Amino acid sequence: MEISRDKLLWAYERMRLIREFEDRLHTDFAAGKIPGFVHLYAGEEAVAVGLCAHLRDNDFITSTHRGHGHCIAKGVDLREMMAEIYGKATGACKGKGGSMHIADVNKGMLGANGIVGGGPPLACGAGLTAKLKGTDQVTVCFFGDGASNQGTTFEGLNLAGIWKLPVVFVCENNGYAETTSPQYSVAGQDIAARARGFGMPSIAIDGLDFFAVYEAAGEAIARARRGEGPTFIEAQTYRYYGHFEGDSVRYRNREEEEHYRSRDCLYRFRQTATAQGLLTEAELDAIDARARAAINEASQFAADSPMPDPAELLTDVYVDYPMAALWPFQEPAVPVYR
Amino acid sequence: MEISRDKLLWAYERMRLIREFEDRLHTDFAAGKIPGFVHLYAGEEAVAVGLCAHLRDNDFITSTHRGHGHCIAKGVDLREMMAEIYGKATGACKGKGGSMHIADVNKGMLGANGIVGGGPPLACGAGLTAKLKGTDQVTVCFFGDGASNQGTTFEGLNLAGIWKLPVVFVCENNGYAETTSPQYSVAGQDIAARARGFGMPSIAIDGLDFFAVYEAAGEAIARARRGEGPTFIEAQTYRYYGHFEGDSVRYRNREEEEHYRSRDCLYRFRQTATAQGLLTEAELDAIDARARAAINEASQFAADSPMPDPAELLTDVYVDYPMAALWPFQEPAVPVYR
Amino acid sequence: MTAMVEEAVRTLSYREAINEALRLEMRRDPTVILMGEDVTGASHSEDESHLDAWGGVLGVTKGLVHEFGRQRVRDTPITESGFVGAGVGAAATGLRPVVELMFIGFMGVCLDQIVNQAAKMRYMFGGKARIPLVIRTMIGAGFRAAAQHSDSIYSTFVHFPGLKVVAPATPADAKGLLAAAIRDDDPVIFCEHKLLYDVKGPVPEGEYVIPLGQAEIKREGGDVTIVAISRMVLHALAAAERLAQQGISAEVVDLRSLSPLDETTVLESIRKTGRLVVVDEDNPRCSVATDIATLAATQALEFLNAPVKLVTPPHTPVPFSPTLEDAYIPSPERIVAAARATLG
Amino acid sequence: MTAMVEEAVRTLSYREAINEALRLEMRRDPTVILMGEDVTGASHSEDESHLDAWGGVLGVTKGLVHEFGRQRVRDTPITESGFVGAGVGAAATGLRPVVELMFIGFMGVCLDQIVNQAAKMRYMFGGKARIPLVIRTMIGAGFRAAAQHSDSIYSTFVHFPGLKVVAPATPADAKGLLAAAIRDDDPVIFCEHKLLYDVKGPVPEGEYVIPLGQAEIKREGGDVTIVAISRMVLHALAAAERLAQQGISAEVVDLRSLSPLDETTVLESIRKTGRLVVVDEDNPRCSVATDIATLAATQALEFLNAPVKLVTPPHTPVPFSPTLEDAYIPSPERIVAAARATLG
Ligand SMILES: Cc1ncc(C[n+]2csc(CCOP(=O)(O)OP(=O)(O)O)c2C)c(N)n1
Ligand SMILES: Cc1ncc(C[n+]2csc(CCOP(=O)(O)OP(=O)(O)O)c2C)c(N)n1
Ligand SMILES: [Mg+2]
Ligand SMILES: [Mg+2]
Repeated sequence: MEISRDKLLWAYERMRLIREFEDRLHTDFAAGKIPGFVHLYAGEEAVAVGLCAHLRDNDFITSTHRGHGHCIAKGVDLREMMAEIYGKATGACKGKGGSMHIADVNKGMLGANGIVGGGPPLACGAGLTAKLKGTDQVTVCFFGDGASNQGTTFEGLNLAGIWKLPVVFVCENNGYAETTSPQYSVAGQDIAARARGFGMPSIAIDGLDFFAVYEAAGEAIARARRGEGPTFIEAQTYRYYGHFEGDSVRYRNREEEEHYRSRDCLYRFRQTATAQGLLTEAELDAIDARARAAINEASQFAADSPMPDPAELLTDVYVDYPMAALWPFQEPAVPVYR
Repeated sequence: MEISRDKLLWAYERMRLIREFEDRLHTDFAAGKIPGFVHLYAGEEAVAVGLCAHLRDNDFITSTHRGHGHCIAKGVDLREMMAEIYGKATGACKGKGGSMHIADVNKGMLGANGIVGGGPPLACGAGLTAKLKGTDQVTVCFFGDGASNQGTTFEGLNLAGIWKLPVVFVCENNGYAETTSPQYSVAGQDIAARARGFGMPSIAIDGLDFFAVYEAAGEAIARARRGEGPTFIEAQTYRYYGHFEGDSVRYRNREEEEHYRSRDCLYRFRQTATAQGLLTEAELDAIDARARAAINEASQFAADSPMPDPAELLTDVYVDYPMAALWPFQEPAVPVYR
Repeated sequence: MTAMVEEAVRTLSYREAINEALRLEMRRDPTVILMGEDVTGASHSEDESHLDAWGGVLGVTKGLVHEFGRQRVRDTPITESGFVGAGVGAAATGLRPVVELMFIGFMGVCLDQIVNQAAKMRYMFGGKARIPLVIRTMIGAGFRAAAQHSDSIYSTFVHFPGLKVVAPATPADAKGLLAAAIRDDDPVIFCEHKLLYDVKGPVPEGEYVIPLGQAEIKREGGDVTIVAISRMVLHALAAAERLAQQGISAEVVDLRSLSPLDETTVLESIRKTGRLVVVDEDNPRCSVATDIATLAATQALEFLNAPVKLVTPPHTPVPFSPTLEDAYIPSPERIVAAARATLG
Repeated sequence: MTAMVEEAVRTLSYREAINEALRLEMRRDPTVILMGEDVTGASHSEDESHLDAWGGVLGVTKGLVHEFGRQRVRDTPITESGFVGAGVGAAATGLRPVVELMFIGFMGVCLDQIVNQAAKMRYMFGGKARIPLVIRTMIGAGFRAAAQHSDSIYSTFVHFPGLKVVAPATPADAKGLLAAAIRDDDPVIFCEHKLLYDVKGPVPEGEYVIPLGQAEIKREGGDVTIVAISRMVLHALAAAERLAQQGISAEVVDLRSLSPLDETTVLESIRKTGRLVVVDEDNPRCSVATDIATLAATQALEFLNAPVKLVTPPHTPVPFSPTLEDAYIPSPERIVAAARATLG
């Protein structure tokens, strides 16, 4: 599959931004600077970027608890993301969502999701909107190997199948759901094969190879855009850090980790792109530096931003609702912040 | 597959009892004698009976809203069933459950179920009990083509698959879920093939042919009993009446109905059994007469039985719960019946 | 009664009123779509005679497919998480889906998409999403449909911030509130009582919208306030009639909107009468009934001349047998007795 | 305080107390099994060093697999309807499963198996089933875990007849109530507050069972009754301490069991003090808090000297940012203010 120089530069930059972003969070979490559950995407960059490389701003994606990579690949603002994860008022969700709920509907990013399997039905809905409005917008639905067992995922596959929805299902099989391997949890042990039972094209690919992802994604997304229905991609990948920050990762071996790290998607991208004379080391180095600067800047922005005003507690629940009813059975109606 | 004369006689009798039972309810409903939602199994008898022919009293089944046939095949008392459907105190559930919830846990019948897709997880639980207790009890999980799309069904298949549970999944594909055909609702259009994706043996069979069902069931149940895990059977069948009583059935044609009625499972059983000299017409006629008498008797029993005492409203909610808490915020505690 | 209801010139059943609201809103706004199991029927068939074979399990959406086609009146597989969630996703991206969850008792197979996705998205996203979704669903006992098809359990939805919940008692309210729900930019659970479908009443012609969040005094009175919901409003009115014959003047407040709750109308009535009876067909624990009693206890205590009375079903599932089910459902007799008890 | 708690000789964390109850009950009864996501961890691996890699997401079931093996301490796929439902089916057929629903906010992906199957089977079957199932689940805000992982929503379960619901506040109660829940023949939802796991307290050694359905007065007082649940009991006790310094004697009632509710203990306290504050971390509408207020309004009205006060979070999802989340959770300050308000 053809790929332009610009796209290649864009892709490498996105992947690098994700890596830097996640590495920074890893450090910051260890330093006690970040509250809550933080699930890092480092290692899996080629999947989000290989898919989103084919998407337009008005295409949609649904995501997971491990959503930073999807956000960055889809173009959510880095500073707003970082601020959100720090719980700041300037965050993408004003600090109300945090790492697990970053969203930017205007960018077609329909939300990270704390519920495993929460995304596939939503993706079908976005697909339905495109279909009924007669646009050629495509929705990419990211989810994990663990999520591949959730009933909602199967229901999503079925709906997209019968309604020929423009949805691409991307199972990021990173070998684990928390500590649990698909070897244990997936009956039949072949995630891509299960999707075929729903009558859609389905392939398993090396998710560490950007070019493989890019190619499979291109076909699947083009097919969806042509109105020919859904496709399933099982992207085999690996997460470098624990399930969430704080996980001591006692369920896999050092050798396994090293095996995967030695096939690092950024490293391989570099190898391929320079070996084939598509990009130069210097270009790539410049991107690395730019990415690092961008993350520094985002991080600084987050650090400098104020925490939300407590009164924000009561906004954004509804488009329209009586203020007093937001804290019922109180006299005066809203006791603390009004 | 070998089948004894006794088993044949038993099977024909069970099928005939189901047919007579359902025909009687059809008439009684039309006469306004039965309240509520009543879903009849007439036409599908060969499936329930072909499966249950291999089951012991301490094996389990889970069922559906269309559960009368499963109950009769598993040996639930006809009089108690009829009384239950009439809402009588002598019913299998004291009149509390009605047609959609007939159960007899002592007979291994874990309940008809008003929730489409409610059964598969329960069936896995019964299978788990057998597995952990080290018995060779088998659980048969009946559900419809409509239920085959429900997330819970896929989750059940997956659990049974990974844990090698002694569960046989039986999809009664009667061509409709209410008015909706699996041609519309099942992506991929091949229910049995979807189950194969979960790594279990799966076949589609002619569910109108008792002998075909009996054979497939025998293998599947023996496999489960040997501890080799689940099997999936798609039994293609047909329901003679509407989705529920009162349905005017405007979604299928007379020709289709006649096509299936001409392949009636009882009729074919008779043909085969007599043609092969296994049973005589006289024997079968005697069973028909006996079945009719049994249904008459059950019906009379139901008619003669009293309605439940209103005080029964408050019993059987819990094994143990304070009586006053069953009608909270009342002074005196339980206002009407105490 | 509101002035608008009095203007009504024709009579429709509750079923017809809902159907009319759907039709008018679908005409008005091409982004309004309907989804649910057999909302038309026989979607596999190209046989003309099969079109609209059902129009909903109890016929509420009948006829709409003829005007709006199968794209906008869309049958679904039995996969509630899938299609309710698709409704949420569609609402987030530009449609106004009206999704039918056949019976409210089926919430358990799709609750996450309603309470964790639809209800929370706007908040979690810092206000950057709108979910203009309506979920129509049937509530109520009395149909001899037993424990899994007779729940009222709207309290469960009221419990969740981010949702609005509506339960009309009359055909006019059904029409006006459904129109408002569809035009609303928040997710709304619209509860239809299956025993009301054949009840008739005056319904205004043409576009008719009743703002969400407003209770209505369905009968004025000065001695005791009876707050009721959905079909229980009819039982409350029947009880008020009998009380009147006994010289007791009961005021019947129809909540209509359960979230947001019209605290003002309820409190004003309690402050006027000094006595409160709450009638609710939902399970008694953690319910709208206890919310109303709590309103009184927190904000009208000094006006109460007698203990609050709740008239609810027991803390049991809904039984099948008619004798049991009839004992289960709050009756006008029990309401009369409760009202009389507040009068000492 | 009960005599039993005073007898305690050693200190355990809430987490350890739960772990001990599980261990003792599993020793006592071979039909008790545990199921849930990563309750041991790495079930695919035969590498010894991977065994018990997690022992539950926050380590509560740690160590049990060593004693009871992977058959009885069973990791599951992420398929809550599947394995919770399997728990129901197993309970109906002879096991006593303890199923872990990691966070209560995940109820939405499996509610049907809990409220329509487990809760109703006995009733629908005319008493011919027993469902000795325990569902352990984490509740509570304060973990900076945002809207989908911080719910308390036990009210939703209390709403459903057929379920019992328990929410211990102390390590001793956690141990005693979990043992009782496991021995109970009805389905019990056992709510563990994630911010209590590291809180320590005296816990009796050996078998220790606290009957379900009994509230406990955690502090006696005469001026105002503060009814609280789970972690809010600690906030109520802190508030009572401050109130004492201000010369106000508050009685703190820990409900412990939400269904059945110990109406007697609550009502006796209200009748004694004449003033009621209810502290609940769950959403305010249709909640256990409104149940308690309703108890007062229906059965202790004549004893109330002041309007009932509810101290709850707002009707919003749980926000992520610490400043917002801290404002969300009922604080000792708000409890003090509410108690003082009842004293005029
Ligand atoms: C419905 C639900 N069940 C359980 C969890 C807890 N949980 C969060 S992430 C996770 C593992 C997900 O695994 P996978 O889908 O493979 O995604 P990965 O973490 O590997 O990216 C689990 C069990 C949850 N958030 N939602
Ligand atoms: C969760 C749920 N959704 C919808 C329904 C309503 N309903 C009852 S039976 C039925 C059709 C079931 O079709 P199928 O599984 O094929 O069984 P059949 O009726 O053909 O035996 C539907 C939609 C239900 N009872 N439960
Ligand atoms: Mg994974
Ligand atoms: Mg069917």
